[in-house]
Amino acid sequence: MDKMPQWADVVLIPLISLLLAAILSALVILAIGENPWAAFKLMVEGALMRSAGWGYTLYYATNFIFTGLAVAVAFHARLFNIGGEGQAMLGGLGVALACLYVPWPHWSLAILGASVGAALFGALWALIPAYLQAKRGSHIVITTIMFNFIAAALLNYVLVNILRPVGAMDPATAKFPEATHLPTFRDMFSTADNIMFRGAPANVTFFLALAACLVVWVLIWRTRLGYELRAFGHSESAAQYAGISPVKITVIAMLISGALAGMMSVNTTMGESERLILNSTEGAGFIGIAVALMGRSHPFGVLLAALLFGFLYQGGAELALWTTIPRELIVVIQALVILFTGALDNMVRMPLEKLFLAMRKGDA
Amino acid sequence: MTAPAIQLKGISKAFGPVQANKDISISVMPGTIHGIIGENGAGKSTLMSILYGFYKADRGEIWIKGNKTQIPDSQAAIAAGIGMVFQHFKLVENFTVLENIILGAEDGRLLRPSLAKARKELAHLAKEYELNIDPDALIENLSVGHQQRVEILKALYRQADILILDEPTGVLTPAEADQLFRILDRLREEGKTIILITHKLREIMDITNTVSVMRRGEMTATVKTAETSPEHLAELMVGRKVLLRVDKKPATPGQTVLEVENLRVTDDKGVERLKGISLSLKAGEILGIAGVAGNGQSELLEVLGGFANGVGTIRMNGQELPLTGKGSNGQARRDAGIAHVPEDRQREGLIMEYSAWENSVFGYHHDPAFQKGMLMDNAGILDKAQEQMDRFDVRPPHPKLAAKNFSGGNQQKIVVAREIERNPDLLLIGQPTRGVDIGAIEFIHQQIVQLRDQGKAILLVSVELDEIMSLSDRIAVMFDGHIMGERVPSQTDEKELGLLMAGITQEPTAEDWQVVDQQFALQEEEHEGENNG
Amino acid sequence: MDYMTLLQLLDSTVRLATPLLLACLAGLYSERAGIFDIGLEGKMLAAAFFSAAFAYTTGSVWIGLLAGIAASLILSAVHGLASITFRGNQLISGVAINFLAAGMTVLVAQNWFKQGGRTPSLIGGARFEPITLPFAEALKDVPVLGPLYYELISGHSILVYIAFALVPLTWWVLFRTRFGLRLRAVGENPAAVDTAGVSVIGLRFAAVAICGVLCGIAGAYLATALQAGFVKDMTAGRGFIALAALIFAKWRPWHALGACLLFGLLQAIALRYQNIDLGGIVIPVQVMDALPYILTVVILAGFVGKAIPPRAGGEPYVKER
Amino acid sequence: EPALIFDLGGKFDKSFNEAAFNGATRWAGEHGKSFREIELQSEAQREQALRRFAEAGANPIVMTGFAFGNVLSEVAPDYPDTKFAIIDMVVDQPNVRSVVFNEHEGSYLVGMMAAKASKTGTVGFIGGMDIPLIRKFACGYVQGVKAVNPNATVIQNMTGTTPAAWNDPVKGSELTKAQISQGADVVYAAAGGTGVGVLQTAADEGILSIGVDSNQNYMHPGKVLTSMMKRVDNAVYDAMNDGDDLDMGIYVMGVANGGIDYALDRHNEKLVTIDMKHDVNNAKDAISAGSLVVHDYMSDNTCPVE
Ligand SMILES: Nc1ncnc2c1ncn2[C@@H]1O[C@H](COP(=O)(O)OP(=O)(O)OP(=O)(O)O)[C@@H](O)[C@H]1O
Ligand SMILES: Nc1ncnc2c1ncn2[C@@H]1O[C@H](COP(=O)(O)OP(=O)(O)OP(=O)(O)O)[C@@H](O)[C@H]1O
Ligand SMILES: [Mg+2]
Ligand SMILES: [Mg+2]
Repeated sequence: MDKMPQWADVVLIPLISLLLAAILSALVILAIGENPWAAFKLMVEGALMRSAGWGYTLYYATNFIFTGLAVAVAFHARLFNIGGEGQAMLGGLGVALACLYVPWPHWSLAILGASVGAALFGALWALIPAYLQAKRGSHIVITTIMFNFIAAALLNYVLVNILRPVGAMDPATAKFPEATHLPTFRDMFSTADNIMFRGAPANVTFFLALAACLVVWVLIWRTRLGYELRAFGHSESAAQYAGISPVKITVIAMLISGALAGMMSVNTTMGESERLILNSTEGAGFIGIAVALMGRSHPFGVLLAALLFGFLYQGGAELALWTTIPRELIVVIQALVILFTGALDNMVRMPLEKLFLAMRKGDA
Repeated sequence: MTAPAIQLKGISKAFGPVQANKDISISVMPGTIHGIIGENGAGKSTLMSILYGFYKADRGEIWIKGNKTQIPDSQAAIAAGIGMVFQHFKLVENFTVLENIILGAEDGRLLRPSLAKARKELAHLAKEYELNIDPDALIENLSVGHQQRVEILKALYRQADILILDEPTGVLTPAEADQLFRILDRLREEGKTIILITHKLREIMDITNTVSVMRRGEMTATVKTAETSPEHLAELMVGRKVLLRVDKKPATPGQTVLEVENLRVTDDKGVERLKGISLSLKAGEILGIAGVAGNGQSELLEVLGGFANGVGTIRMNGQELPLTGKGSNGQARRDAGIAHVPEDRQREGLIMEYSAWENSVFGYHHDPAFQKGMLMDNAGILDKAQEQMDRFDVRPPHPKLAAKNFSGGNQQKIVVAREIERNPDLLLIGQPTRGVDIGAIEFIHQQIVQLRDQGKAILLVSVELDEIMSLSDRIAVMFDGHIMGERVPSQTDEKELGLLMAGITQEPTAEDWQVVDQQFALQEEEHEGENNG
Repeated sequence: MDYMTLLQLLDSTVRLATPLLLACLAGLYSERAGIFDIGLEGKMLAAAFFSAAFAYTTGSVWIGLLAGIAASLILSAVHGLASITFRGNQLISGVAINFLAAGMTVLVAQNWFKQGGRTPSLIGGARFEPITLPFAEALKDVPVLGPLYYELISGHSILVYIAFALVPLTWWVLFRTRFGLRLRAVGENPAAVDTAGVSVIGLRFAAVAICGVLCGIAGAYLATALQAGFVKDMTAGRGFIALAALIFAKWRPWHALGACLLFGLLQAIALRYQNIDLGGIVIPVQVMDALPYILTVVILAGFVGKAIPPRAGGEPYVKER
Repeated sequence: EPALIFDLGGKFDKSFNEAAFNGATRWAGEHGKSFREIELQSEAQREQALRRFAEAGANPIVMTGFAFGNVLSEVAPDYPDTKFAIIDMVVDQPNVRSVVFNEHEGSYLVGMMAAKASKTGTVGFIGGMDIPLIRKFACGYVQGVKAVNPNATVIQNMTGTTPAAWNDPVKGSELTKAQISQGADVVYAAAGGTGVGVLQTAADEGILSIGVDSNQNYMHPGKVLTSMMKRVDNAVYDAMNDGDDLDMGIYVMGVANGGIDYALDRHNEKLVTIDMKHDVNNAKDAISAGSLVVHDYMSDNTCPVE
């Protein structure tokens, strides 16, 4: 028996929480002397009312879907993977190597190859922390934090000293060959007389991300592996009773997690910059933690949370473009959204539950 | 006339939509032991937790010693002289006994003086009530029986004169239970008031002065113990006649199913827990393993179930099973035809967050029967689970409900159903009825006997000597990692088993008998009582 | 390596370890009480800004310190509200606090000082100055011990000494006082504390508040002792390293000191020996930069066993669902 | 209305971006006009900002940082009527003005001054991250030092490998202290916000420091030897001033045309001796005249001196 109807739990509560976050954000905007309503309109118009705006929103969302899923998968096995950032960096290296050194005939093959490269490198970077956790009990939170730093150093070395074309100022690889360039939304959805998604970086990788959501959903809730993964996450002692090997599950969960984080770089590196740059992850690995937690580690929730963050990123860019509101305001708004929808949700739920219970009693 | 020690008036409590207590009133006189019985989930624990200030009642009044008393939290309950031993102990596992005792009842800001004082007081209490315990032992290293002593000491240390015990004997050995009852007797004589929740009617008949019966959140009856009988109470509780004794035909053992030779197990602390066990088990018989908890029974189940490593030989239907390495896990054992109802259903047998249907294949999720291509056949599993729950009378029969939302008895039924449904050659079953109400006990016992009658081998581990005696075809007694001997139930008695359980095999000396006499004094009296009555 | 170099290296270790140690002990109180806190970083950052801002405006570093502590306490209160009162997810709350601090500090700094999310440089009494311990000058020339005392032990700001003193103090509080007993108990089994008649919520809020105070000192140390002002994001991930140190230390005070000193030492070494020349092959600077992190993993895997967190950690205390 | 796009470091980095901001503000103030601006938050916004400003009719659009190079070469052809100016990078498009700086020349000059001011013969360099641009700074600096004192030691350190490396004054401080303990008595910081810590610690410990990009002498009067000035402000000012008449092509800003210089003002006049000023100005003249060529690390990815 539930305390309140399901729709209230999944729709009403998040909406009220968002509203609260919005109200507080508005107060902050007021405090710095700007008009919150205008700011809000600007964000919505810039992010959701134009195809190009959507093109950016979905581009960012694609990143967050991958890193969010990565954190979510590990979470199901009760592993806290804070290493998404490093795994995504390595994933970028995989993409770069695949794109630069394999003569792909067509982008459709290239994206497969690059995805494999990204997943492989990302998974590899998660393997050592996973193995150490499983075999030596080394806490995965520490090791993945450390591996983020190590990844940054590695990437820095590789880009500056090995992959950078001679004479180039940028610590970045050469541009990837034409054949690996991914179709953007503009390429896909524009008609002769109606150009859509002009200039926006959203590209086919978005569909890859949607597919990843589906695959993760199937994996977690429809396969034996997912069943074992969740069982292990809920109770290690019971998992052992059932004959589930902790070592195997830990390693597999982290490999999948690392692979997903790595695949984010297909979007940034192959889809957007078309070369590997030093700063390609931009903290998306950390946003992934918030996205996964807010999405309650469910692929569909991750998708929604990623879209929300994509909106905040793009809406924030619009604010920065047309107003003098500092970019940090967006960080504050993000914080408030995370806080209210993710951590303070019970503040809304508790009174609502009472309300629904009272209503039910009234009916009865 | 003296005022009642406790008087509850019109207590109601709802957990969300669940009405756990409905308008409950009772009163308990000082210097008496009052029993409360009822099915799993009837609301017994809730009612007592309200009295102890753990939950807050929605409505109702509490009167202590004739005064209306507000009990908003446990602090107030303690101040009113109430102590409670919860069903699930409230101890800090990695604290010492002493630390647990003083927690919340320290004398000052610094620990040292409090600890010193408690140590003295503890020594005193120990002497007075035979509650011996090492004050510096860590809780996690103590047996459940000793942990319970700590809980009782906690209450006594706080000078409680009203003591609530929620299913105290569910986890105790008979000897421990008897000792507990001696202590309770003592306390009653001192004028203290005791409320005792239990599923064991014998205990009610033995020790209480009055008894209340709860059903579905309501108090359905309160009677004087002297004026009732177990059968009557059972009927009040469940609402139908309950068979209190196991009804079974003699066994017809077939081929040998399980052979264990010289089995040894060392735990992760390096202590040898099984010291060379040999036994064999035939199809169609129940081998009961008796013993005081902690003498290797758990390890025996674990190593046979494949989740502890060992050395020695295990043969299943003539096939030798690996005891270490890759081939030694729960999965492999299930493939070899061994099903296993673990001792601890919540930690091992179930994923508490999983729904009942997901739990209905736990451990067997690899079985091709539950697969559909690369995916799990969730719809099929759900259907089967529903059918299984109906057949095993799991209440409520909702397969989509999470395991944690079922009562202990029904959780146990889910596990038993899952393991029996597999039609195994061998069923390992540990503490099958721990904390389960009599209705469910009856049902689970029937299932076990039925499985035997279908020609399956069953290895039963239980600390309930009653259960062992009434279910087993043969009884092996374990002590300190050894099997002390085997007996046939019809040719032994609790006294002899008690000797073996204490590790005494040779012709008993007078001293040995004294030990056993002490252990079973209470039970003896009770048997006589039954004979007379 | 000569003796002076060693002393300088250790001196650097002490400076680098101090903010870690303060944050680590802060986390220790909170997590021992069962409230996980990945918001150490954010609290430190907020404290760094507000301590610098108030020290600058008032000219008194002590007022700055108080302001830093107050700012950190406010974030603690948010964390407490979310994770204790409303039983929210402690990780999410921590993440939110990190974001909030990162954004708010710059926003407010820009609003107040218009220097691009920075405070003006602190001078004079607005900064914590190094303290020269008694006789340091006089004993400077005593062989071996003199330099040790003068270089390493003397000459730090008061906050360093406070931080180190907090280690035994924390140990004493946790293991020798009633408050410590209850605090540890509430992180292991809150129901035991509750049924013993002690308020779980009160204890947890107290722990979270102590965590706030210590993070406040850590942030103030960064901005007003090590530096002379606030720069955006100046905590640079130290909160996370402190968290790693806490796990490394298995939630024990003396071990926390060891872990933080180790991290400090590894960093000091990496900073000092960046360009090691191995007979013609110069080790890339990136290797040295990553070295502390690599060594941490090696030490963790090789010598430190499994870290078991407080058993009730991360879980809100729920009696009725 | 012109527009200015700052690189990821943000406009108040106390050096490069801030110089650009100052140039734009100066222009706006002098002409009573306004300009649009944006601080980027992510890589993908580079293109977005360019296009949005171009579409909104901003002209010219000025951007700071080599990282815009790639994007601009793609965007510029789409807006042939818009004029762009990029700083620190060459983009070969008909509607782009590329302004590049000879930072190595300026670093050379301050390197000379460092060597002259140093009593120990050991000077330091602290870079933000090991990337080509910073190596370019370092290489010019070392050449300058060695030109004055061939036996001098230059200790080179990089702060880190994550973006935090540009905003970690605490680490900047520690590096400075480490360099001091190795004998350095002048340090040159090219490390963004990290440099704040370097300059602070140098001042606290009583050694000299050298600022970068903007004139940072004022931050610790009498303690900052000089600053290597990269007149990004002038470049931005000029670009905005030229407006529609913006000339395209490559502008190399060096010592010769005043685009690169060392800072001399009331805050450091006591530190710069007559002799120092004389030699440095001679070098400036020689560089301007072409008789002294400072090796550019970027030309062949190597540095002739260590
Ligand atoms: N903490 C709780 N939150 C929500 N519901 C609860 C809680 N505790 C008990 N309940 C509900 O109240 C009812 C009564 O539970 P209670 O624990 O009092 O039963 P009980 O009689 O003690 O059972 P048992 O014999 O198994 O111990 C249960 O059916 C359960 O649904
Ligand atoms: N916190 C809770 N929320 C919801 N239901 C609860 C809660 N605690 C207990 N229950 C329910 O209350 C009933 C009895 O709970 P209780 O804890 O007494 O378990 P139990 O049946 O006695 O199990 P066991 O025999 O293993 O102790 C069960 O239905 C259980 O699921
Ligand atoms: Mg109960
Ligand atoms: Mg029970």
